[in-house]
Amino acid sequence: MLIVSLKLWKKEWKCCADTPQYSHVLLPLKMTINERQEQLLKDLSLFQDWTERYEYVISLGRQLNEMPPESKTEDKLIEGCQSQVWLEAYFEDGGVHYRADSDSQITKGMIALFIHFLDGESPENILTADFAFIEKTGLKEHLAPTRANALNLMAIQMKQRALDFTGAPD
Amino acid sequence: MLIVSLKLWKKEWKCCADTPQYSHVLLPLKMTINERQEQLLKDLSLFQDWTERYEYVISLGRQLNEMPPESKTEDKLIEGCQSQVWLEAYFEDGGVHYRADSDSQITKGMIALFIHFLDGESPENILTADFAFIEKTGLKEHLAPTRANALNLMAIQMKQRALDFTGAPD
Amino acid sequence: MSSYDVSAVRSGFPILQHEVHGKPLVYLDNAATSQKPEAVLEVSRHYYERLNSNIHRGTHHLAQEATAAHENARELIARHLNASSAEEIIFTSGATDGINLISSTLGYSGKISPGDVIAISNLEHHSNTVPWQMLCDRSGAVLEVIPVTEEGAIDPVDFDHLLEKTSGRLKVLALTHISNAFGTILPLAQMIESAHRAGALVVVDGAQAVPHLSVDVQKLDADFYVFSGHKVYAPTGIGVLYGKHSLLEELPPWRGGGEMIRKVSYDGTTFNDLPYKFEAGTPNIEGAIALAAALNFLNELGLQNVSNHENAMIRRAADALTSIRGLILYGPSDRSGSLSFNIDGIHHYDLGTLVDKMGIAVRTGHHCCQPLMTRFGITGTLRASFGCFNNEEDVDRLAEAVEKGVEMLR
Amino acid sequence: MSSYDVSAVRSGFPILQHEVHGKPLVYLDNAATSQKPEAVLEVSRHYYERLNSNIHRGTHHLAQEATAAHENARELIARHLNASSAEEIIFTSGATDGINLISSTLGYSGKISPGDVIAISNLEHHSNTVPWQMLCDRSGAVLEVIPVTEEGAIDPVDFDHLLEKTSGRLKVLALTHISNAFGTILPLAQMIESAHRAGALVVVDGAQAVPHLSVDVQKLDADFYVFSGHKVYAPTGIGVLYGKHSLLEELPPWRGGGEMIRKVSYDGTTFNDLPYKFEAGTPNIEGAIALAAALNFLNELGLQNVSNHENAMIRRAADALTSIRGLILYGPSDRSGSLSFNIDGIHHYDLGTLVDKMGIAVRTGHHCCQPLMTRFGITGTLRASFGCFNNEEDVDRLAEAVEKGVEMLR
Ligand SMILES: Cc1ncc(COP(=O)(O)O)c(C=O)c1O
Ligand SMILES: Cc1ncc(COP(=O)(O)O)c(C=O)c1O
Repeated sequence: MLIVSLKLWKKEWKCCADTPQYSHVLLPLKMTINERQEQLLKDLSLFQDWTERYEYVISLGRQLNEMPPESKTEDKLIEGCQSQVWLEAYFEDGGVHYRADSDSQITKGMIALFIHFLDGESPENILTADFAFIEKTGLKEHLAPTRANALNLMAIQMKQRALDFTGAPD
Repeated sequence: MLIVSLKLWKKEWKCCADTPQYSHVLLPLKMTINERQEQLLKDLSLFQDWTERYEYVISLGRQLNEMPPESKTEDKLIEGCQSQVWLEAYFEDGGVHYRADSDSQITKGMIALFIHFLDGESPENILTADFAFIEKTGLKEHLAPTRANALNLMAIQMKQRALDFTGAPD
Repeated sequence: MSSYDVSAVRSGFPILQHEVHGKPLVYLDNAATSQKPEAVLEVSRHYYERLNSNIHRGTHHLAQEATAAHENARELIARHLNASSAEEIIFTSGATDGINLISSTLGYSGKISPGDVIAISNLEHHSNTVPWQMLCDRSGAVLEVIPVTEEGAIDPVDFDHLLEKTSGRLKVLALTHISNAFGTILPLAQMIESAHRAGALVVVDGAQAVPHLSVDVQKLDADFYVFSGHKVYAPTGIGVLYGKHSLLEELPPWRGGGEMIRKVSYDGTTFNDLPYKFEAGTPNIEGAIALAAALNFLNELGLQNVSNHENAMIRRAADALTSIRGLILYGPSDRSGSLSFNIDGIHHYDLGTLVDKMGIAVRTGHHCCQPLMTRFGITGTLRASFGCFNNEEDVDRLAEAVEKGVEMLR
Repeated sequence: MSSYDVSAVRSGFPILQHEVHGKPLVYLDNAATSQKPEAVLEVSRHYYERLNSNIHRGTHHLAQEATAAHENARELIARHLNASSAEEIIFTSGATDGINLISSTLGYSGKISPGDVIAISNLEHHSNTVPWQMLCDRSGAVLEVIPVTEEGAIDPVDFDHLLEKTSGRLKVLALTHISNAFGTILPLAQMIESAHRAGALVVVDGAQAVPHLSVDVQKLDADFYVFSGHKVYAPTGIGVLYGKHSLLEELPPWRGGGEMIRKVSYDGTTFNDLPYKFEAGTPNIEGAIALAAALNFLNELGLQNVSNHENAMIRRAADALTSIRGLILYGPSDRSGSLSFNIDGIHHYDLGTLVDKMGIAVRTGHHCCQPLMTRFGITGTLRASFGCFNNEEDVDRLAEAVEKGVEMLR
């Protein structure tokens, strides 16, 4: 029947992004966004259970630098989250870079995923990036649905920020 | 469980009395109120089905005189009924007499029952009359519950009117 | 009609499998409230057995599932009414609650001033009358009433006359889509267009329309549209208010509490976005989900099939009753949902009582339309009102019972 | 406790027979909404299968049966709260709706003037905060807040101070009976007495009390008392407002529509008596009947037995958690219903997410008490809240899950 679907209502869930320094520590920069997504899918499939998946996500968050308190200003705060998220983007060396932070470790880990996909890419690449992988990772099943939806919204927020730099010289 | 009971809420049902001239046509006056009630119980037990019971009640109503239109004034109207009911009482020959009318034939028949019990009795007798018979007649089952409850309320209204004449000389 | 298998439909309604007064129930009181199909009862039960949890803001699994189900229900309802987005669908406790939400927030908004006009029709249910009287009382606005013709319909000339008379002052027009007392379908599209030209907002009371018609709020161009779940095969205690996004945005919130806020502090509280701004407190979660299931149920039958079938039953009933001496039928001949009548010289309450004793549930009285009854100089009518499960036998038993009742009373 | 057979109680809850994330559900979110026992689900279903009909004013058999069931429910609820009559019991759609009914009609009544004071406590749920803020906005009254101590309780000295400060101006005191965030039980009887001496009306938010305490509105001398059905084992979409008869009489109606009127005419409409004056439109008939069934269910278990059992579970949980480094417990030690906590350095949302993955439903966040969170300098807590069916295994699995979650996050 109509009952069980993960499609969540949009407005309630304008949730939960956070970003660190750009950190191509984990995935080589030269890969395309798509290739990096494929890589993640492979990585995730290696995990036995949800505990490992969460620990992976938390560890990603740990590897990211904290945002200095003075950067955590109101204008960077994304409202409506269970956790607080600060997100900012800047343009450098022909690519968009993100900085973000969160008081939640899991949220922080999740935004780290996105950073790995997007950091340093051109605004155009970011804006056209296909996030269908979110559906494919199985992360949605293994994250709480609010979190899963937060992934979508984080993606939207990051594209939003990239919009400011379209047409910038690379 | 708690569901099926005929006990109805009081306020909604302040219903449905009507009275004609006093008409001891049907039951001899010398019987006490209780005896007349017993008689009714016997009469009702003779009927085969609800149709006959209803026809009996309707026929009682038919035998009562109509109230003249000019007597049907606002102050005699009992509010809150599906049917309109006018009720008045007067004191004569040492007893309380009722006049009533209704635009509903069934209501009219029901009030005719009460008239037969009460008409001509002293205020004291009326006020102390035991209407437990209402429960016993089976009329409640064979009348719609609103009607059944209306019986209670009619009784109350008639006692109410009799109150005015307590202490009157007989 | 050939494609409509009414006996299959009947078998989906548990209550029809039981007897009343020792006879199979003939339920012809659908305009008061509809019976519930197994398909809906099952969804309610499934909700409580598998999903029940308070929605929004919950991290845990059940809370997420329940939230998803609730918001899916909202989307389904939005699609059913062709709203432009699910944010335009506000859950209420019923049609009455929805109308009061609009009348009260219009009152608080300061948009209604002394001398302004609020217009309704003489066909309106008390629920689409009293809230406007109360708003007039509070704001100093004036209530104007579009008269009904002898046939129980609205004459466009009368409406034009009202528009002229109230020119520049008409702020709100509140109209029923279908009259619950007489089954009259109002020519809403034209009336709404004229009202908009006159600068008025239009509130439509769709309580009797949603069970019988496919409603397209955008095509109608209604500003607000309300209905009740319990009249459309869903449980009691749930209803819907549709409102145009921009208009809902302009109105202040009504009830305050959880859910409808963004941030509460003693220095100042900010309110949530639509639709939550108007949904304070824990909603009727199960009701919303079951309402969506009920609309699904109707859509699976096909609303057009259902209304074709119902209309055939209503015509059959009207035909069968005309043989009774003294029959007075109310409303136009293309009535929908309800058939209202009286028998000359017989009180509707008496006849209704006897008809009920024969196992036929019809409604007697003023149908919460006292001003309409007053207009016709009556205190009430008998009303048989139809649903997707009524069949020819129901109609025939109704006609038979009415005849027999009339006999007893004559 | 020996007499309380929790495993028998559990077997009456269908949802507990199912798994979440492949594990038996540990449901510790009862303060958000309770699960429903078969005894209640069965009554709802029975209503729709045997009785369903619109109530009041119907002549026919089903209408009468449904009316009787609905009004019996009202009487049972009146007895449960020890109201002096069933006319003091108004059905609402929930606690939030009930508080708004009072705050809105007080607003319309003209009893609240600029400069008057409305007082709440710092423990209040948004639903007992925002309606009063809105009333202040509309009336020019001033909102005053009774502070809470570090322990999450109210110091009588603070309350006395507030009474002094607002002397002669205090019109309304709105207090929760039990804090949903911290489980604090308020010393209502004394506070109500003082407030009455100061000339104020007292509105009690009993949403968290009715599931756990035997409430006697006359003994408390509360002027108004509200609660929600869905938190006390009944369906969503139903609630109760108790009000003293004379006070309810004085207030104007709120929603207009069917049921709440005596007579509607365009010349003037008169309103119905209590309780109907405040019940416009078709009520949540099934909800009311199921709510009475839920209170029956609780009474059969014995409210005192239930709360003894729950309190033992809460103490067990508090004890089990204290072994975790950095545990911060909120609220006094004699808390009722809810146990709220944080772990130093760990975000409640993170911990809640992990705990949920282990099949434990607890709530994280501000629990609709942002001002209270602000007072404690936090954005939220984890809250485990208990019902009649929670057992020692639930508590042990909670403690285990929290420990494991903390490990993962450290
Ligand atoms: C103390 C308290 N008051 C009021 C409410 C609001 O109840 P509802 O959302 O059922 O209207 C709640 C429930 O969240 C509560 O815990
Ligand atoms: C036309 C119309 N409007 C409004 C209502 C009120 O609906 P509810 O009582 O469900 O709020 C009804 C139902 O009685 C109705 O028929």
